[in-house]
Amino acid sequence: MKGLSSALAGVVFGGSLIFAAVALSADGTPQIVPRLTGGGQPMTDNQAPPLPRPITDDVRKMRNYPEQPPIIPHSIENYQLTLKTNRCLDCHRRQFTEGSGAPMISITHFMNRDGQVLADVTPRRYFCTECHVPQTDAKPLVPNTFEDMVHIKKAKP
Amino acid sequence: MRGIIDRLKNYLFWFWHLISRPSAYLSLGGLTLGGFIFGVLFWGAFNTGLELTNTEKFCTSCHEMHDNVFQELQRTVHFSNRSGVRATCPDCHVPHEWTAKIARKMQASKEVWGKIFGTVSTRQKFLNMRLELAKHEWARMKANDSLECRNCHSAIAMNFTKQTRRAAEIHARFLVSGERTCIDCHKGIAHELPDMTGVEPGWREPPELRGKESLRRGEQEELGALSSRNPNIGR
Amino acid sequence: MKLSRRDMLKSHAAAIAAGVANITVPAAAQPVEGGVGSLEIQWSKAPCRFCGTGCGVMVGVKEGKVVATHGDTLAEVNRGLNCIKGYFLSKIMYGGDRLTTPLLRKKNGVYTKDGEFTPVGWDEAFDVMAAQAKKTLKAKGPTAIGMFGSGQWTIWEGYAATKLMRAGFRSNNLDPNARHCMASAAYAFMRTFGMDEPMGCYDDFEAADAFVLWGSNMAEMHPILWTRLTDRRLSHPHVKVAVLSTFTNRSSDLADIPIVFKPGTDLAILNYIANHIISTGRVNQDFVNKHTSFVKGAVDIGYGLRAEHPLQTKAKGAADPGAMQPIDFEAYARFVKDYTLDNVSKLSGVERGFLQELAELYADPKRKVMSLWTMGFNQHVRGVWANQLVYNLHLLTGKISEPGNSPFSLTGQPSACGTAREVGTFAHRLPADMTVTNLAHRKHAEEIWRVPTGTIPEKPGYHAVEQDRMLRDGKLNFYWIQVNNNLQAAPNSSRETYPGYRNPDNFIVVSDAYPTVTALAADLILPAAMWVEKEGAYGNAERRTHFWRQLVNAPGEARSDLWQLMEFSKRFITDEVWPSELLAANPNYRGKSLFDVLFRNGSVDRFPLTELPAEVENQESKSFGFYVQKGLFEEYAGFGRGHGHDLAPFDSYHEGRGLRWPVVNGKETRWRYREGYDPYVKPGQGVHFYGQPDGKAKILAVPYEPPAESPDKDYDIWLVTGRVLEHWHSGSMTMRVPELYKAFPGARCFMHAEDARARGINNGAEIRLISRRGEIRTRVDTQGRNRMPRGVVFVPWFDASQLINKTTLDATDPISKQTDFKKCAVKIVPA
Amino acid sequence: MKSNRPTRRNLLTGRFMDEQPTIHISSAVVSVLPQRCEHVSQLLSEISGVEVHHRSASKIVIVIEGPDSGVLGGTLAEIASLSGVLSANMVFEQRLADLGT
Repeated sequence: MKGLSSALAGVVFGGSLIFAAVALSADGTPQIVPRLTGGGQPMTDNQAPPLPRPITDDVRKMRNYPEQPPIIPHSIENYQLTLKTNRCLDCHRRQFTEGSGAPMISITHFMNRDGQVLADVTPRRYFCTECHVPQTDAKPLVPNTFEDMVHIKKAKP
Repeated sequence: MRGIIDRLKNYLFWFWHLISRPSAYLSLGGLTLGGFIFGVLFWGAFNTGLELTNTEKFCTSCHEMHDNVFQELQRTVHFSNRSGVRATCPDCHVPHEWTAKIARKMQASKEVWGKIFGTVSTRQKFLNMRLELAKHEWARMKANDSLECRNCHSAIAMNFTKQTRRAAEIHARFLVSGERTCIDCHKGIAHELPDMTGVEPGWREPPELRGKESLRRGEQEELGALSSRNPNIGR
Repeated sequence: MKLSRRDMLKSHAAAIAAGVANITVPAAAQPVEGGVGSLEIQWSKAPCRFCGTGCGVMVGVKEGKVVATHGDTLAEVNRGLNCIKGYFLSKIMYGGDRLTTPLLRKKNGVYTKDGEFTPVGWDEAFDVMAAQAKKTLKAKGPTAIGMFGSGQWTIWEGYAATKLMRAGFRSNNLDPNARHCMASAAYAFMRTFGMDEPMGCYDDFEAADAFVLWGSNMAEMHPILWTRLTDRRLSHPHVKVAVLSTFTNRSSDLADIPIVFKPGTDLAILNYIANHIISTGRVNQDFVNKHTSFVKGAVDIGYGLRAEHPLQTKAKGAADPGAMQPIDFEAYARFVKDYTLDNVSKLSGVERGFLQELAELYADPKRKVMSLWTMGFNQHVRGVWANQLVYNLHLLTGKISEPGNSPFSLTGQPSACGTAREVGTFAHRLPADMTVTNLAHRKHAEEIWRVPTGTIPEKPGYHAVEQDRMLRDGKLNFYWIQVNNNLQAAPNSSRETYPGYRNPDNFIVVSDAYPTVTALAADLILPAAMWVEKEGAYGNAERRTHFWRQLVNAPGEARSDLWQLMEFSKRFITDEVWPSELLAANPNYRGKSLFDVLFRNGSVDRFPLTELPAEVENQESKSFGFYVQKGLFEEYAGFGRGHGHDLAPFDSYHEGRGLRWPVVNGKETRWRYREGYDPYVKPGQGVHFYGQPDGKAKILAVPYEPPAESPDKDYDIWLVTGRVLEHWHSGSMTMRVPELYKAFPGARCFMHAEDARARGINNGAEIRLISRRGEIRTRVDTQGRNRMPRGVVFVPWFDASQLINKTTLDATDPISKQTDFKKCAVKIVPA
Repeated sequence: MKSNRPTRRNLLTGRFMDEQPTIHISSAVVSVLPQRCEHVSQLLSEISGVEVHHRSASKIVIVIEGPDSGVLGGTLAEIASLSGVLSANMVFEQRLADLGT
């Protein structure tokens, strides 16, 4: 059932985007979305909205495609990710998932540059935040019309 | 140099001479009262001095503290947060209860030597010393069951519905049960960490328990749900 | 028909039962409409669209839509890894506000400067545009026509542009946004080695024993190279990493030697290290004698501001900032002697211990050192110096041109090297490191381009910052901007750039895929195809040229910049744009369109469409009737082949994952100037810097000189600008990807908590950031990823609603003319 | 077999309230004598609400659809009584709100 429900979730998500503000009016002339186009009078200053809050609901979000790195569903504020310590791996490293209840890092993360499988996370993947980012509650500025591969139907030959 | 020593000796003799014989001039009451007042004054001065050294201002008056640990503290939730309630150096590093405090202060006299000899006078030296310094604090807090944490964070006062699911699970399992103490998991929350190789996170199961039980409630629920939907599965 | 939820459930149920019963289910019975076939995705290779690292990605296409991307495991650069931006490439073309038709400012049906943007057809767009260009040509001549290009142009787009501007319109007013990015690096390469671009390559990451980051935050700006550096550091304990920056950033998190120095004092630190190497007797005498020569540079060279600016008028060396006099080793040693540990420690505010550790990395003959830098050095009023001072260290110790010993200049844009530098789209350059000021070079170019001698003008054109000034002053009137967002990127934009664009005398054209702040300040917007919507080629920081095919079609009327350039050239005949004497001397060129002269010249059009694989889409070639990209590339390759810039045959690039030039007999070159690696170094020479006439690289003696503007009592804090991991440059692509936007949804001012407290500012509070030039409103972050020292703030520039470049100073390196975006004085007050 | 009495989960989530019509979809494996396989699957496909999905030498996978578990149970019992059928075991059942599709 998981596949089905997540697919449905995808549709809902996509739908909600369509309803978001459209930045191109019907006649094709661009409309002002300051974050993207600058203000109506580009050189006058815009008010700076409050910094949005991190999403910390721990709910895993469907990926746009299988190869996409999952986004981080919790806050990583003040996490130390340094030469000396790695706060992410304290929970997501294989040995620690039992105690932490966090998902284990994917097996691809054990492969070094030459495709050899190592006993622990490969050093090249040590800095998690290069690929995995948390999300804030900010609303997308314009819809993105990217289509999920499962919703694109093959044209009949 | 010698002169001073001699004079000191003379004073001592005089003082002993004075107090070793019963008073010929002052009344006993006067003496007692005097002694009491003197005691109060002395004690007041001592405690005031003690409290003076018990402030963030005092701690960060040394550049060692200000340029290293204080800089790091200012970026953490213990310095700036939603409610503005914040911890100063002594809140976490000096016991509130008196005898423990005195003991800690005596330890601290060692830090004075450190200051004088410049043990951590540069960032470079400090980074090299960091592991040792951190271990001292971890040991101390482990020993007193994270006393300073608990001055503010009482385990029993924690409202699990206000914590993230995972945090609540872990606190219920490890903290409330007394199986672990705060510092076991919450290292480096107010300062940067030293080299942590070999230091395992607090929730790492002790060897004898490993693989016995899973904390992943989420998946247990899923399983339960599945079987309730589908009694014949795998028959 | 579409599977209803019920049908899907049924087939799912059946599948489970079949599983229990051990019945193998035929594919046709899968719960997939149209069978497994409909699951198929067409995968093709392409380079990433973002930074200069040049990662390979696999692009999944289904029914003319990009549906997925992932790291290309066969690509040497990244071996299957991508950064967060790369992983989301699939979404950059699908922003809801994609431009699909030309938009012209009109009132009552005709163009007016103050009109409203109105959708028009390509014909009308080009008619108006051509009319404006001809008007300008007639009134003021070629010097009033200009173009601003990009290191994001594909190689052939840049090549077509340089032909159209220099040989077509006969104007050198062509500059790329790479001027804001790589100019200092390019000049330093030319001055030191006589040839542009690094001698080493990324393979150095796996061979070095020490990495020194000079003001580069690779952890955020070059994530995949950072993974290679991290890999080396963590798997080899003896390896050391030194990170120098004006604030603590994510790269510092891996540092064994974390150094935060006072802005601008990097020059002093570099000279101290040279002094340390000499005074401790660790100079590689043999190498220095054989392969280097010493020069002294002009000093007090000013700050590239407008001539009347007081800082310019009082600068004694401003007239000839690039001058260099020969000196000898002793003179050089004496010169750096004053840069003692104590002096430099005091000046830079860096602990003596750290400085010594750092110097030892270079001095220790047993350590292979890789130096890395990007904008920290290049966007620097003494950027060319800074670049050269690093080369000094590697040349003094002979740690160069061999695996692991590598001074490496990183690039910011995907084709800063491939297009901006190699094709030569700078105001003074021609392909293959040649310059317009050199008669022989011009003749050579004119022969290859098959245009009359004397067509290419001799005088270098306006560079990026000068273009903005000339637009404002009304000396540059017809201006075409492609593939960049310069109103957001250019310094001092509210005083120089914007007034220039809106100057009633000027006609501004912007080609872009999205409505950017620049596009909306233009008079005509041309909708552009992007990335895999066209066949392309990029050249990354390690001299690697790599190609990709057109995989999908651009939406609506959007067309590639290449098509726009070539189609536009059809609207001019030589008699309209060339002087009569030139035509009199070459009558056979009369009455020909620029398209015929430049692109139907018998070499660009020599490959028929049949050369194009049948299954491959290629809009430009189909519309012009010949294999455009191949023709342009092969003509262009003629410049470099046999001159140390050899490119491989066109088709070979479509097979592999790119090759590092010079490619001689099908073999790429990983380390230049060293025997055994570089085919241009003859046996017995060992090392040979053949770019220089005497084969010797130059070691330059220049002093520390202060930044153009430093904090004072009125403007009391340093402003540093830059990027963040999640967004690329002006954010016109990444801000439209929901996941990336939500990860970092807007600019902010990173600030030290004590600085904030001192001004009564809470973390997260709104502030006004004010400079002598402009101001913006933003929010304060004292606990973020960038850990600022007191007296320095950092603001990223990706956010169009917080145009930080309104406040930056348009001071440039006087030699490279590249702006210093890293150092100016501002004040901060609660909003 | 799952009864119609709301489960604890449903009780908690208040799902027992909803009166909207539902359909139950289940799948079952029917083991048959190899020689009767062809004939049985023929019979099965004639029963209303039953679809034959896959077949092997001696096993048939069917999907049964009905308004509630009771009906499904009945159908299954009926199938089990067919001659040539050795056993008919339900493997999977899912209840979902009738989407009318």
